[in-house]
Amino acid sequence: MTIFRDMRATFTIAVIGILFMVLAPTVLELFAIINLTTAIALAMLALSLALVWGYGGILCFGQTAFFGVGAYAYTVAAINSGDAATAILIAVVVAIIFASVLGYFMFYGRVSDVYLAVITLTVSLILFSLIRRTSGPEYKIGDALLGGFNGVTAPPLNLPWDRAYFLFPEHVFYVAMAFLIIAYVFTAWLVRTKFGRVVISIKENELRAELLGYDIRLYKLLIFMIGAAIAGLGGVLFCNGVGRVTPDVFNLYNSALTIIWVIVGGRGTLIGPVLGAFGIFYLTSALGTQSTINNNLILGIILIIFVLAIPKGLVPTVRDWMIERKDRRIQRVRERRIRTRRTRSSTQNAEGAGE
Amino acid sequence: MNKGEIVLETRNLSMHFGGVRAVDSVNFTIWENELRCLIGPNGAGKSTFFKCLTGQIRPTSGDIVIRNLQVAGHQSHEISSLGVGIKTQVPNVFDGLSTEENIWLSARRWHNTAHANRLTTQTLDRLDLGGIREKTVGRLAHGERQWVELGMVVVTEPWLVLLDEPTAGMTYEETLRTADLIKTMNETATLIVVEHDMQFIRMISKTVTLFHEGKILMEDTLENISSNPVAREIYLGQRSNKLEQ
Amino acid sequence: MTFNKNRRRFLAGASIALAAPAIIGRVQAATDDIKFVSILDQSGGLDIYGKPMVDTTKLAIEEINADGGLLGRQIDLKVYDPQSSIQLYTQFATQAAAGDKADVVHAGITSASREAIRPTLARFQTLYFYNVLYEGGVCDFNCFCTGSTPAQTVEKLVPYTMNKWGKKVYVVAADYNYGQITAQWVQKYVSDNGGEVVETEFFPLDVTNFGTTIKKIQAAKPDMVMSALVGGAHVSFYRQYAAAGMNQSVPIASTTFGIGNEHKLISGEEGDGMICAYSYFEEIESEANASFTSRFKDSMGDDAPALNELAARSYEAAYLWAEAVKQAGSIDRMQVIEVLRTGLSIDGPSGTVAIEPKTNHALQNVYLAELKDQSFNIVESYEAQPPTDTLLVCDLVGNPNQSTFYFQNGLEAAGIEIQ
Amino acid sequence: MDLNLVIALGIQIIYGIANLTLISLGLAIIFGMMRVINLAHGEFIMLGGYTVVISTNAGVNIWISMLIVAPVVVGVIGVLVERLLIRWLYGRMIDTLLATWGLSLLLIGLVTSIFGASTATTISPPLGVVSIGDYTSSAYELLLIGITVALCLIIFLTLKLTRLGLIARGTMQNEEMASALGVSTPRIYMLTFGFGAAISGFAGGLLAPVTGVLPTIGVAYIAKSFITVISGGAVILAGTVSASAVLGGVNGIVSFLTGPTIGEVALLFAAILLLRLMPRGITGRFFRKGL
Repeated sequence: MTIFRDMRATFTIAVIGILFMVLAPTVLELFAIINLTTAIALAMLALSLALVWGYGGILCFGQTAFFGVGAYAYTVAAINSGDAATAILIAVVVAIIFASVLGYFMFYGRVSDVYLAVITLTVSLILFSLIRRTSGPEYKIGDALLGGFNGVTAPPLNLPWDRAYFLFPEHVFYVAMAFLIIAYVFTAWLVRTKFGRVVISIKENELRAELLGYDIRLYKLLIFMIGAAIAGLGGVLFCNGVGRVTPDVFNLYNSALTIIWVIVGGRGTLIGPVLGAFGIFYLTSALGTQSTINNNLILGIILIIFVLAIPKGLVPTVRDWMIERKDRRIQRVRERRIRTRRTRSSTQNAEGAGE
Repeated sequence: MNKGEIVLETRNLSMHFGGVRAVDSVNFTIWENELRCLIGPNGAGKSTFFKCLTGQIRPTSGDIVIRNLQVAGHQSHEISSLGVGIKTQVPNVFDGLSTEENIWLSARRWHNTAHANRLTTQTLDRLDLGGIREKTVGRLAHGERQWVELGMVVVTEPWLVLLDEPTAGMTYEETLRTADLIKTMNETATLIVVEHDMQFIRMISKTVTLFHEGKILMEDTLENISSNPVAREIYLGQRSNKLEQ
Repeated sequence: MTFNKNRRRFLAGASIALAAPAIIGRVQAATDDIKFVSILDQSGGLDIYGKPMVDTTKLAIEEINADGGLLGRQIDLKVYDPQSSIQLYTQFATQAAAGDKADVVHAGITSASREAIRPTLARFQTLYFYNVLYEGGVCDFNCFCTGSTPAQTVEKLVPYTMNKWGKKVYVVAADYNYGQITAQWVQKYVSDNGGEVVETEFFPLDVTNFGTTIKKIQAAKPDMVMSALVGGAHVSFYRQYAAAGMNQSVPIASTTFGIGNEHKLISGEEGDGMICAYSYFEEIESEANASFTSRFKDSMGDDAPALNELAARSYEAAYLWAEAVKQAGSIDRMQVIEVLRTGLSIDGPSGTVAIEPKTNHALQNVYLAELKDQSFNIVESYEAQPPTDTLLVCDLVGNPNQSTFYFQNGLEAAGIEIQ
Repeated sequence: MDLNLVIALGIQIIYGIANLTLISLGLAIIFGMMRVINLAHGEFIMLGGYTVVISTNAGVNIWISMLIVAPVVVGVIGVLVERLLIRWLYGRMIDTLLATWGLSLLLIGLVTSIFGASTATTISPPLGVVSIGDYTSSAYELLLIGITVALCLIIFLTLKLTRLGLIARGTMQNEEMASALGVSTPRIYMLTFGFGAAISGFAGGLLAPVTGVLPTIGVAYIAKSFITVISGGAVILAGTVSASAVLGGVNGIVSFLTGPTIGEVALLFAAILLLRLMPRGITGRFFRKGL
């Protein structure tokens, strides 16, 4: 199978991820580990959009809807069942179902492009408006009160075989990092399967894919649902990192931010948006520690410089640069070889002449 | 002449855009192993007709029957899935992918990976695309992109092929090769070709259907049509000399 | 609570991790300074509230430091800007508590932000001050809520204005927990005083067109409008209300107008006649306040924003804490809390502010003021008002081991009858 | 319900529609002609408001501030933005999302740094009150309806009669055509972006007397105008006006019947349904040949 050769870069990155997962808690302070969990959750959201948009060509402006739905579903399920494992499963399933309904509605209605962006954004904003209203006692699912704008406290992860044992922040970090690595390897594998290639072909040319006999609506729906599952899982990790879920996750700022991560990291790559999310997470956190200059101002300037200087996004730019360097090296080696050959042959000639 | 089985038939097929009747009650029939060219001046409705056949647009009324199956209003992929190969007017290829990947994606629709790989290699050889195998299709010349798309049709081994202006933008050399390819395909498949280029039609055609104002004006050999005064009238102006070529 | 056992285990884990900073290799900043962390929005939509609060906090800390600091040590003020994002609140609270090892955290504007960080600060046993007026109901041993609550402001404002204007009240409020619960308090106090709420309307925070509502108010013909609108977009309401000539016929009372210095945003003729209730107005005439406002203007220069309850209370809360540290003679959290809960009081620009030990809220003066030419004229003042709303549900003296927000889901859920 | 209330409400709903049109047109021009989704649109509106406040406080007549100074200043800012930022991104329209988002943050930050988090906007609607029976409306609101109609007319004539308009029409009919013809010269793009920004600034200036003028006020506009423009589809004027009519109408009626939050949600739902029924916006199906 060529899959292992194809995925060499993926596995390299996964190994780096595992090393980070093991080493980080011994190097970093506790608060950094706790906050990293939040960053990992956001990276998961970025990964899901990298798949859906970067590979599936679906400009989903409301990917946070699935992230938030996942977070809420986890919280509600965990409060009711007391078992985090079940709750995670429920969260992912709910996100998938939600995406299937919304996706069916859009793709089978042939909505695409910026029109689809607006529908998804609008769905997210509707959730934002509606959940904000749920502060009253009547908004109760089982034992869980939704809590309106203030949100709900998310029960921490516990062990499936010992529900009374709640995980420490370091352990939550391990779980989050493991999920991220698995999701990354899974998506990298997925885009190399036949399914993945068809999805990419749909992004390249919908009509052609359709004329080949592929039901593009179905493929889009499926990739959308897979993306939602990953985003939902990200939501689960997010409410574990923050300890709470609030309707904020659905607002315009966060919807736009998700798109920004993907652009910054580079569309058409999976690791790019993940790094984009981490990068912007650390940037906003670092900026928050100062208040001399307005933070919007600094962030705005950085993003503008970024888009002008690194237009293709982080990872594609680095990749191109590396390829170019490699090419140049090969070129140099070749030239040197030719040169040596030439000198050698001329010496040989000379020697021959001498003989 | 024994025409064999009917492969595709339309009955009273109409397509209206607002008040415009782009296709107006067209009754069209094609028999097995036939190669039929659709011609007509710009706006005659042949491209709209083609889009109805391929499911790109849903006709206003009427029937399209492919092998006894009513397909009017079906999605493109459903029609394609019957084993119909389709090539559109503008080259519709996956610009970001390589030639090989383009053809593989087409083959893989019908066959498992191993078989698809084999078919891809065969088709690349058959169409002489080996030289641009790894190249990104978006960077190829127009004619080459047309050939890649033809390759995507050929590799599926269709029994009915619908081609919309397959030689647009091709050099004379390429047009000749395309004519050969189409003839070869015709050995195992029925073909409908929408074309402007009279020279090309002359190379391949047996029967020609002339469209005019959304209707079929006549259906005959090219010689008979070219000598028909009404047909000449329709092609008046720039088109008239084309007919005479 | 089933959580208790696990929380203890969790805390144990957390403290083990805390006790082992040596592994990290990073030497904690060895300065002897006392760490005071402030987490308040300096950018984004909530900065209209956060900026003055940080300004006065800085002033208080500078003054205390200039006065020789506390226990002979200087105070190191660290300000985080959560950029109007709940997620950043949690992050910075974690960083302040577990990273900076803050001795006290003053933080939070919205209840959502407070609820997001309160558990974190409790978990890491970091003393917490919340200095914003809010809907009441927090009952947390570790958390001191110094802002005014509806029982202190709405309870005074409603009978005063109903007496003055009439008994039919139309309520407009921001559509989130604060607005919803405040509307319930208004409802309660209106009916307690024999009036009638003819209609209550809630607005999303980004609504800028209030035309339909103004027509509905005209149709309902109330005697007064009670507003709990919040944020920059909602300023539009007051302007459109005045533009339709309504400010001449149906006056507005509010417990939120002015807290983002809205009275400076709109013109005199648009705002004149509104009556608001807070525990502090810049216009209070007292020596303490005059000195405070002039010191503030000196430190800020020409850019000095108007002072409001949020700003003044942030300043006073810093002094409350400092006083507690002085009296405790230590920065140990439990000792400081014990001193605070003895009913510790200070005299600040708003008058005397004291901690009420059953609720960890503040006993404070409340003022009613009428707006005239972008300034408030104090019309009524009430001394040492207790937080009777929170007192209905909270008794930290009887049961100190609490960390609950009772009004999270409204008043009826907390067992308070509205009508 | 008495007749007067019906009339007063009717005017209010028309005002709501006009309001939505007003805040969306600038975005529609930039999107319709350049396929740039300008996430800094809300900040252009905000800048229009600030321009009016500052120039009025500096002694300029309020009408001149609103009708001339605001669109000119913001238009110039738009041209600058196009020259310094957007023009580097042609052919990479998705990247303009990032660039304009950055721009949006930058403008918020810049205005906050210069003028503070809240600004005194002591300008008032310069007109009185109109009475309909027991109901009163601001005469300024009626004027705004009139100005919006006039603005639509100006845009209509610009599209109909000028070279810029010709190209705009070409672009609206067929995205690729204009670029294939090579008419989309940099100058045209610059003018379009400037024109769109000027319209946004104009809207912001007109709304300044009836809304809060704050650095962060743009957030209140961007989502609604974005949704309106896209629901309208590719045709600038017909699209924006028809989408505003549908969405604003739904919002107004539902707001009156149930309250503002559900009114907002109804607006959003209406947009979703509309796009599902007409996947390329209203003008994807109707008024396709309109302006």
